[in-house]
Amino acid sequence: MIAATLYLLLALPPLVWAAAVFDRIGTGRGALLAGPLRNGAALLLRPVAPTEAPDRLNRLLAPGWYLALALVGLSVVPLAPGLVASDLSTGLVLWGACEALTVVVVFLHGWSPNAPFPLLGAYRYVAIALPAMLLSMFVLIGAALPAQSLSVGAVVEAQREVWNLVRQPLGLPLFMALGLALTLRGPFDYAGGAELAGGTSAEESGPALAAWRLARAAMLVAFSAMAATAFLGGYLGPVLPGPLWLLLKTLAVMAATVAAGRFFARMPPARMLTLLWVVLLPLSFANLALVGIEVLP
Amino acid sequence: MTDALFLVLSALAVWSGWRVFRVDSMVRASFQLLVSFIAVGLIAVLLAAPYIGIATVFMMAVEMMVMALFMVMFMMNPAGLNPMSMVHQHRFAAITGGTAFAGLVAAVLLSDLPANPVPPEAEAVRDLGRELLGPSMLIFETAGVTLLATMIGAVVLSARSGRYGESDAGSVPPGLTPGGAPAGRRPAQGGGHHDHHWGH
Amino acid sequence: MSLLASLARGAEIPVFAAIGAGGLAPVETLRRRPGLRLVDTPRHARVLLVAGEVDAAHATALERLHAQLARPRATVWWRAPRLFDRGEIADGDDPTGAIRRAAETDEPDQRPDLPPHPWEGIGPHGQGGMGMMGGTPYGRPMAMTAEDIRDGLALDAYRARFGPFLPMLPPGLALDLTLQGDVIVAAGVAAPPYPQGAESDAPGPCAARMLRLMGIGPRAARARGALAALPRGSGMRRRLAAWVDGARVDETPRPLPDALPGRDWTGAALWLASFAPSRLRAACLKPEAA
Amino acid sequence: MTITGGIEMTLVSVLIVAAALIGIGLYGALSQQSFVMLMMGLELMLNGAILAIVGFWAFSLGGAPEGQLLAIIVMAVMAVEMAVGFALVVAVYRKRQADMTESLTELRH
Repeated sequence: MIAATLYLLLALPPLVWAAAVFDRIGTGRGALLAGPLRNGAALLLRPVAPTEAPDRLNRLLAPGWYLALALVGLSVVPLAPGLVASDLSTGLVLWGACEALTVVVVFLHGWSPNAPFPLLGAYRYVAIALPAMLLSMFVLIGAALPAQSLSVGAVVEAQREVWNLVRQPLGLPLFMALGLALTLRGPFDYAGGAELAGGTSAEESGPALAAWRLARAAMLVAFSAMAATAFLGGYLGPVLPGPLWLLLKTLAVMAATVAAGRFFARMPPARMLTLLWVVLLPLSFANLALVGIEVLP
Repeated sequence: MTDALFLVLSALAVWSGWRVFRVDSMVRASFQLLVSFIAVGLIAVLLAAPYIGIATVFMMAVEMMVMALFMVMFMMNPAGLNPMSMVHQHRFAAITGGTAFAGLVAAVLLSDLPANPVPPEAEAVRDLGRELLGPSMLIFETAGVTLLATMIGAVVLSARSGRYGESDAGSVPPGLTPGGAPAGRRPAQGGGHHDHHWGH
Repeated sequence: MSLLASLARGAEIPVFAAIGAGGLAPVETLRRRPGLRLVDTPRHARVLLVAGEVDAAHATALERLHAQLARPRATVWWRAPRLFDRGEIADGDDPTGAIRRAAETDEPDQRPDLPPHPWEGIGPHGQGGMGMMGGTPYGRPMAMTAEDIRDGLALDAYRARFGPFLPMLPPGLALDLTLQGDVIVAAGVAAPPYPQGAESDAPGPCAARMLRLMGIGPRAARARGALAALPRGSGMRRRLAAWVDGARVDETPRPLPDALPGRDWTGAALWLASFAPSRLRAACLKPEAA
Repeated sequence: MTITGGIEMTLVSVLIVAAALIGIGLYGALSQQSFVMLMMGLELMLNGAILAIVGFWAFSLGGAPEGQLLAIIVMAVMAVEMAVGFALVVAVYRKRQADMTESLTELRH
């Protein structure tokens, strides 16, 4: 347990950096590898701009909570058979709780500066992220069904013969929608975006902004590790050791999520809400029903 | 270790529960309540009920998020600029709450509580699952149907289209007393705002 | 600390562009320039780039914008006459050098650091209203319930002026908006957009501006897919499709006070971006001429 | 004696915490004027109820799963309470622009 925590804490900084590098690929700016570090350092040297009558405590803590939720979510991912940081029989539910609390934290981040654009972003985000979270719950139950367990370790072991990606092909794409929402990017970035001048972080500057971006990247890592575990067999794989497989799969999901965030356009929120409730949620029901029929004895 | 954690978490649960009614911003109030729920959920995890505990955190995070939105919607004190107290029958409420607490504590201390703890080898989550989809399936399904009925009822109740046409359409609202002056907004006063200035 | 400082030396300079007359197309050329990053909010910026002429009527707004950059901050006037006596002047096609030089400097506040409206302190609760409602604490009217045009739930409305340098609105356009949530219930034009050169009416830049609001870059394949993100049969979708196909759009929008109410914030920003800047300016000027 | 000063996680201590939550919740439900705050009081009482149920399950039922089932039912009740409560608040607000308890002394149309 302690060993797994240590490995995770060691692996997280390079993975966060990798996430920032992925975000930079294709923007035509050069300095792929060093750019994120330099920009981060420059942000750290800038001051935090005050706003009028903010909720100081929550404004200060929101990035920290976001990061903490990413860490807790990451902690249920098994690195190898029996090597889990938090070995719970209900790991999937804990991940679900992290998702739900992320919505709360993003709302607090937008609410606490006491300014119009952050508040609009916070509101929009909650309206979109709650149904997206609902979606992920059905998808994760689908992943748990073949394992007959809510433990993430059991979900991996149940994929020894065939990955969940093959068994339930709808699962990963639907789960990616949640990943985009959790990590505030692309089509699901209703907390931010150019049309709100940065949304919840429109008033942030300096270290607070750097911390928020760091936490966002860490959440991308946590989500990718979870998606790789629930649908791509986690640490399972031939020849290479388990943790390395997990790392490779995590990087692949990270790249796919970043690419999806670049490729799909953000809809006006009302249209996205319709899409979520009318198309994506029924799809997740269908996914669950198919999995249920499949695992019938 | 467990005892220390329990002490900290219960203190947090009670303190944040108390703060719910003491902070001036309703968003803070609803997230204080969330903190209280999270603390209770973690106590449940300590009590060997991991599913209930974490599910409480999960459910309450969503519920309090919705609560916070409603709070902001119906908040009479935007941004906390006006000092106001939205409390009535304060003394009666305090005495009743205190009495309830004292009575419950007395009941706890005076009664002979059965001691039959969960055996350490019990698989709480597996047992719960078998119970839910086995002997108690009817109860579980009934809860599901109730929730569905609630969803439909809530949408019907809160939608604009009411029983006698649009629920907010220009007609004069009914009086608060029979034959009394219409309640709510009066167009003659030149603008929709709250008519009631209770408080204190 | 010195490690951090030496690392930060190679960082991109975050620039917030306050676009004036004729500044839209030149700023577009800066978007992919290495060493610079155009940001969406002055809070994220190190340098304020005033691109194109800003008329004196917006001088106060510009000074407030200047104050929103955290210190150290600097100003660069690019193809723009100075409105206040700070910062560097850059002429020619490339302000990068001036921005780099400016990023080494710091400017004090241009406006006195006072609240725009002091606390009034009138009445029993200090805000000057009746009872606990009403009044104008800190010079802003207390939020009051107002009609809602979407589903009739009459909750508190938010009134404010948006613009003239907001990145999601056409540069120069200042709107007096009443918002219910993110839905616009009333709109007035406080200042029309600045005139821009003919090159900013070209299909390419117009499509790019609109796609940026939708969070994606202007590659053709993505742009095709982006059409599906807009409501079917809407004018926005039709105009974006025309731009993506390389056709010009010469529609003139309806007057803004009629067209904006009922749209949510995103829809309004996209709708405004779906007209060529010159046509939008014409629509904003027409009521004044009449 | 431990670092907690002798307080241990027993059924009695869990139930006392639950009683405190129920007492505070009752105080809130009775004293708040705003409907939304009133519902917060009810939620806090149900929070105490969940804690008491889980405590009883852990210490006196010998692991019988029905105790956990009851906690889940209470959670469902909370969800129902909040959904119906907010729907009623919205309905009343549409009708009378009222979101405080005093403005609803009568339920007649």
